Amino acid sequence: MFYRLSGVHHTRYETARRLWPVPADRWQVWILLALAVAAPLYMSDLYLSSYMLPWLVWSAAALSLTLLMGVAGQLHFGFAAVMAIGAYSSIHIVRAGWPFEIALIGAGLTAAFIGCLFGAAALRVKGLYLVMATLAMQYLVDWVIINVPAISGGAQATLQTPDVTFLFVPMQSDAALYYGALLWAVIVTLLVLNIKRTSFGRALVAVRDKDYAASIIGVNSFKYKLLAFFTSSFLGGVSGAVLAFCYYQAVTPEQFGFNVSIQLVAMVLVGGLGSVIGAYLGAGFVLLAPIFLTNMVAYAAIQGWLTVSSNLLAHIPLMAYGALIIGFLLFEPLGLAKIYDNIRKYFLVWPFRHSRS
Amino acid sequence: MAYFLELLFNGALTGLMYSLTALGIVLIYKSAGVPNLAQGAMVMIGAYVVWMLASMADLPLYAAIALAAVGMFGFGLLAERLLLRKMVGQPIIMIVMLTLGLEIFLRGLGPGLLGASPKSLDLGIPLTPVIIGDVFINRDYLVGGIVAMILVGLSLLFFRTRLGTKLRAVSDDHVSSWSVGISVERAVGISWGLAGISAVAAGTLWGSVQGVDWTLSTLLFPAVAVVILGGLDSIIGVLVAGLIVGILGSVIPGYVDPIVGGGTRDVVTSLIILFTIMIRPHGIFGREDIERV
Amino acid sequence: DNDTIKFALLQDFTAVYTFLTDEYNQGQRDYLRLINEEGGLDGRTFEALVRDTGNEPQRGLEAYNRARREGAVLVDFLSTPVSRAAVNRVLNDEIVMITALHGRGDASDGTTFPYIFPLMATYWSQATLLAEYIEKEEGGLEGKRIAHVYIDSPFGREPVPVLEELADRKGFELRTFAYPSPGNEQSSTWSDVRRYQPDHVLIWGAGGGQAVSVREAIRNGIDPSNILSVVWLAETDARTVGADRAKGVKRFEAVATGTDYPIMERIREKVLDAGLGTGDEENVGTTYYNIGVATMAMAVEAARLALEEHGGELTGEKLRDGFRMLEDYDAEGMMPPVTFTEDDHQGGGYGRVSEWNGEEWEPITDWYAAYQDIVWEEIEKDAAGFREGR
Amino acid sequence: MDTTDQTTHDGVTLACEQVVRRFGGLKALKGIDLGIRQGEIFGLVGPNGSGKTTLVNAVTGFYPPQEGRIVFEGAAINHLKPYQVAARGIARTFQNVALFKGMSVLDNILLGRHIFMRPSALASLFYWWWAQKEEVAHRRQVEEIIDLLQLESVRDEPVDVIPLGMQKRVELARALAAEPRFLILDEPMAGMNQEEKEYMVRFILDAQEALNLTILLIEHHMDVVTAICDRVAVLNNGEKIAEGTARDAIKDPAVVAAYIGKSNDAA
Amino acid sequence: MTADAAETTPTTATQSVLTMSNVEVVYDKVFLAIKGVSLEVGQGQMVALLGGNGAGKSTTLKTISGLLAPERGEVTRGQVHFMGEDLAPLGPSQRVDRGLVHVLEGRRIFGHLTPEDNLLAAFSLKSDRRRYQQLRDQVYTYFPRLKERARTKAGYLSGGEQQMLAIGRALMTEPQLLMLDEPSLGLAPVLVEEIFSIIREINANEGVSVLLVEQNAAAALEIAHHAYLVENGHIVMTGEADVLRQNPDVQEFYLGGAGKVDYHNVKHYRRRKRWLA
Ligand SMILES: Nc1ncnc2c1ncn2[C@@H]1O[C@H](COP(=O)(O)OP(=O)(O)OP(=O)(O)O)[C@@H](O)[C@H]1O
Ligand SMILES: Nc1ncnc2c1ncn2[C@@H]1O[C@H](COP(=O)(O)OP(=O)(O)OP(=O)(O)O)[C@@H](O)[C@H]1O
Ligand SMILES: CC(C)C[C@H](N)C(=O)O
Ligand SMILES: [Mg+2]
Ligand SMILES: [Mg+2]
Repeated sequence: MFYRLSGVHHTRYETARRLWPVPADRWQVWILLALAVAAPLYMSDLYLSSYMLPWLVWSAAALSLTLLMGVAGQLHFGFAAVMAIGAYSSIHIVRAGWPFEIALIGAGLTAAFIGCLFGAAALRVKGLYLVMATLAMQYLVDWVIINVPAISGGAQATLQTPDVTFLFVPMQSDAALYYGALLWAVIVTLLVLNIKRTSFGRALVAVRDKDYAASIIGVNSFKYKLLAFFTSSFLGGVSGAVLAFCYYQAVTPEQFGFNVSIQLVAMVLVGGLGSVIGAYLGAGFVLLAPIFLTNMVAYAAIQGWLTVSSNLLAHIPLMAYGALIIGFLLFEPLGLAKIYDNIRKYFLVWPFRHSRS
Repeated sequence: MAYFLELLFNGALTGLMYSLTALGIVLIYKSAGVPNLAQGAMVMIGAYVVWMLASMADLPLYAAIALAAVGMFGFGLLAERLLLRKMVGQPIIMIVMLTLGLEIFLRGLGPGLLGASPKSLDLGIPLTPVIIGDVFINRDYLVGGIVAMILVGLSLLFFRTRLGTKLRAVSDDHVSSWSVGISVERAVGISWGLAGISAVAAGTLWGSVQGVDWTLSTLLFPAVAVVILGGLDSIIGVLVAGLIVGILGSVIPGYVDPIVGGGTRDVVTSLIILFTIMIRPHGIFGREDIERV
Repeated sequence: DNDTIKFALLQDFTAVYTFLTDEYNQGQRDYLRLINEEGGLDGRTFEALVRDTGNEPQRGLEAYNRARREGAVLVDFLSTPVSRAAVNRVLNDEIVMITALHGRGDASDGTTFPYIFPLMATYWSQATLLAEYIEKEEGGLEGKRIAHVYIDSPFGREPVPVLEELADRKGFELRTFAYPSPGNEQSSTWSDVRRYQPDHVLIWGAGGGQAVSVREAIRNGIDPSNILSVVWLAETDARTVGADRAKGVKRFEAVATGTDYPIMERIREKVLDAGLGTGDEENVGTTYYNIGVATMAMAVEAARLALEEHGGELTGEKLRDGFRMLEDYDAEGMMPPVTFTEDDHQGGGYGRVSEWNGEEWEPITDWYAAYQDIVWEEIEKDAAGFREGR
Repeated sequence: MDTTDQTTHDGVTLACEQVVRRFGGLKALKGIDLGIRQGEIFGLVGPNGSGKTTLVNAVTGFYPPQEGRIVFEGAAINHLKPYQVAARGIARTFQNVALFKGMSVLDNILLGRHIFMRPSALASLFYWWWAQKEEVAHRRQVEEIIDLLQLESVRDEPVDVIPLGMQKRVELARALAAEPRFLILDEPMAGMNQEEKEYMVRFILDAQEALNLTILLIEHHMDVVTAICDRVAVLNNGEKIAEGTARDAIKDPAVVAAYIGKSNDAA
Repeated sequence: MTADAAETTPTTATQSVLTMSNVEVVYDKVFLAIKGVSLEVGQGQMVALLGGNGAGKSTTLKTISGLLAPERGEVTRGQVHFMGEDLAPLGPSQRVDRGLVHVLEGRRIFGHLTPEDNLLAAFSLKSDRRRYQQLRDQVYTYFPRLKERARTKAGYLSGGEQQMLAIGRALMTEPQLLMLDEPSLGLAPVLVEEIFSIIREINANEGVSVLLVEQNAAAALEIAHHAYLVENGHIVMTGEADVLRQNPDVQEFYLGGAGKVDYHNVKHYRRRKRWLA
């Protein structure tokens, strides 16, 4: 088969620790990247701007969150609020006359700063209590945004994104917006992959698994938890800004509500906690499943296969979506990434069935 | 002063109304160790079922409530059998997400089958307030408060029984409960069933006030504040924290809202959650995790 | 297939707007059915593309992009956040977006938002209209105390600036009271309201919170007849309060309720009796059903005018022109006569006040509009902000 | 048994002076004095709940003593946080294996070298320029330890699937990776059979020799304690009831009564 | 060692309470932890199960008590019979009802409950209150210390006390077969002695059969009648305890040779390489 482990030997530590030690994986990544770069050439604008683009940005957001939840083990149920802070900051910075590039960094920094503040408040606790604390944070941020018209944009509570250029490219055409999103997704991906294989990531995982054991080997768990909140909030903030500028082109408070936080968590979990490929798969699933289900049910109704009231029709996708999330947790708690991994392993050890005995 | 007293009383009663939802969360957490974020949706389903039995099957209201309680107990058993049984030993985040998945599912199910537009459910409680001095007390909440106290009392008694002890053991350690012959499945099922019953109570009372629709599921948020403050596994905590959350959530907005010009009750609720977690994560009465290095 | 005209009704059936979507959408589709049954427009029939967006901008935009490719010329999101997120796209794509009773109020400015049609009185117009009603009833507003009790969201706060402006002009006292969303619990807010001893209260919420507001108001000793509501107060809400107890409560009404109108009779005859109805017949004639019918009546009329004028295939641009040709259109008596122009996409800001009589909402005034000058100041201010923001 | 002046004695690297630790109403350490000399293996024994682990936790900063002082290499460390203690050259293992479950054996040991690394997210982003060299250098060091403790066969296994004995060995390796001068082992041989105990003893002695370590060893296997500890202290109920060579200590009637038991003559 | 010793099922004069034949267990669907284990516990017998780390002892006990599922383990072959009944269709709590109880490795008492409630939780709802008091008092006579601490949270008990509680709790289920997983783990010598003598007492006085997993082979072989040696998922040796004690391999690997071990000169099992050169 195309996956071959035999004959792949590493004679240097450098190659053994590279990102994709298996050549077949490496090839896949290059092919996918090439396909992504060429997408505007072969993809209709509907798919490019309604599916590919939001998928990339949400994947970046899910990656930021999986860095915090999966790698560092800090549960966060208010990540949409972090993204909101990024989105609103970036727009206000651009409106204040600064270049977009600065606005992106500013968005990251404000989100990171406020994210850290909340992180610090919750650092004494973990697990469920962190869930609750971050949930409260989501409400607080929402309340502030809604109640300060200067942030949310006056009576209409909407801010249109101004026209901007990024590295001298005007961000107007579908393609330019798409490449912006792609670039961001690639950066976040590389960052998370590299964090996971270097000492920073190991320290985060250590703090996640056993914070007292981590501290005795010299890891300051307080500092690393904060760093995790900082890094991931930074990435989340920038993702929020990218989402606002490249996709919505307007921000309203509802775009970053509590249910969005839940969706982000669902992306991370359905994809597979801590997995990079999982973030992509999970984001795709959570983003597309409701859309796909809605379209499918609507199609079935139009064809006359499904004759129920329009009310029930509209709620079937919701039920199915809830059921799918439950189904994933019940049948593959390790997420889509695990399913992918199983398939890959199958090919890796092919023609044998077990990798261990 | 009368203003303060009115805020205090109505706040206390509202708090007890929140306790009705919170009680379900605690009942489940106390025996299954599962933080049930679908409790709000269960309250909604409870209300829908009562409405359905009362207005579609034309049962007398109180018969409908009783029947709904039985039905929701069954629903609880079913939830254990189909969902939670398989989740034993999974990390907490997975279980939290599972209950959120359940909440999404239920939010589709109730309004989908029975109609999304609001239904009215009339308990026949008069609108006129109980007036003491210059203080107006809400009759709906008065009834709710009394029901809440009764349910909390019953739950307290229940956990004193031998079955209750077994349920507490289960929340401590599933595997070792099995090892000494406790049927963990049944224990968890019972706790979900009881939570289903308390959901009917909460759903009926809240539904009569605001109508029955999906927004009943948003009662989750104040209920979460109550359980965090009271302690996730403390039944008496539900009562005390319900009162505190209700009173603070009434008195503070009563004075602050006019100044800031916004509805600050949820801000107060959020801050209660945040401060509890910062100062005493396990809440007023909750048990502390025994963690040894 | 240029003989079907596609309207995209991409609405929120499962979240915040559920309290009305079902009935509203049913009215829209029943009306389009009726037109089709009557032979369409010169043989052209209408098709409704219906999707749930769950009030999520994300899903709304996807559905929109898809509908656009399928050739929709009109879109109705019935969701403020989704409509707001779609503004730029709609303007670029030149597709008509109707935003009756939701979305941006400043889209009434047709020059800034050429493809967006609020169609009915904005929240600003509703507020001024209710204020004028009080003014007429009481013979002046001078010295009155008015409480504006609203859900703590941009929607609840929206009428505040025009009310303040009016209070200045007319010399009445205004105090605002916010309660947290979704409004299932408002007791502390109303304790405060009672102590203010208002002469009238405006309640500005939606869904279950509205019934709670009315209950709390009555409980706190406010006479039902002094309670005036934004458009979102329907039959079910009155019943949740208690059909008798709610007697006397007033509300803004954008479209007539009930079935005693020629259009409704035709719907009964050709759609419902023919078994072609799209939903529960009990809903027919309810407040939100009729609003749905009215939106489509305007849209179909606009399409008819557009095709008369331009012929050929109906495009977004032609449809826009069609809307702008509507003059004193009143859907055969179901709604106030509206006229859209290049500048005015609100259609005059008409409405009326109706009162719950224990069984139904009974109109107690004629169609009228009030203080449109103040409303338009607000529209212009926000529209200017929008233009600068771009 | 000349207990008192040992702390002032030359060669003492870790000294506890009147260390007190309370948990609520319970006084787990009631003023412990202890002096451990450079290069020795010092045994700490005593009944369950006598405060051995608590003392170690006091030394390593988990439960800082409420009274008294802990001096390491001449400097007081009783106010330091665990990660600061680690930086001073003290490493430890835990009574209940405390490995990082999600990681491979190799990564666990690499983490032992954390104090020598300069981790940062930004450096990770530009891996090929900044982080790679560091990774590779430390990997070399870790391989040495893997070799010493014979962990080659499980190097890439996730730690949670290897047997407990191996896990204890990995924990030892992780502690050694920090190149400590003082090593604390809390019941490294619990749950091991004879053969495995022998292995563990071998590794401890080898490590001590190779790294010139001072070791504090908590163990209930008295045969091991008597065989390899230079000196022992016996705790009971938060108090030190005996100190000296192992052979002497276990003959002390108080120790026999509280800890060893009548018929046991493990020495 | 004689590998084929495992194949011959041990025959004892007494009637057997538990028979396990040819059981294979797989974890996570990939990892084969025990590979065809057969063993037998006779009525009133005390049987020891010895073996190295990760040999599969705990897995064997969990197979019998039905506690594999929470750890994603599965029995893929073989059968377990208790008093002649096939255990496969029974859930863990039903097995306890049949009279089989498992004291888990690492004690696992209910830390948030008092010792008293720990005992109560283990007591079957089907029996009456008086029986409960009898049993509880019985437990307190075995472990007087528990009575003293009956009202503190069990999580704060010392290791030895927790072990006593775990055994006492198991006795509350009125077992016919008591399975103990490393009861001496981490206990002080004096407690090890105490626990072992109580186990022997329970076995002798009440006729409860015992299946004992231990690392402390010397102590275990002293009180057991019969023993099995497990290595790497296989039974590698079995026999009467007295006989096994004399076996030279057993002596070297489990008992530490005939006399005392000289730990300073234990064998290097592999050529040692100098490190940090
Ligand atoms: N975190 C804690 N909270 C409360 N009490 C504690 C805590 N840690 C230890 N204790 C108590 O302190 C006393 C000493 O415990 P410690 O763990 O130090 O004993 P030990 O000598 O290590 O025993 P063992 O040999 O069983 O490991 C015990 O009574 C224990 O219950
Ligand atoms: N939940 C599990 N998942 C995967 N593998 C497991 C699991 N539990 C045990 N194993 C593996 O199965 C084998 C046998 O384990 P078991 O716990 O039965 O050993 P043991 O003889 O009790 O050892 P110990 O003396 O360490 O308690 C070991 O290699 C162990 O790694
Ligand atoms: C629920 C809606 C009718 C409220 C309002 N349209 C809003 O902007 O949110
Ligand atoms: Mg200890
Ligand atoms: Mg074991």
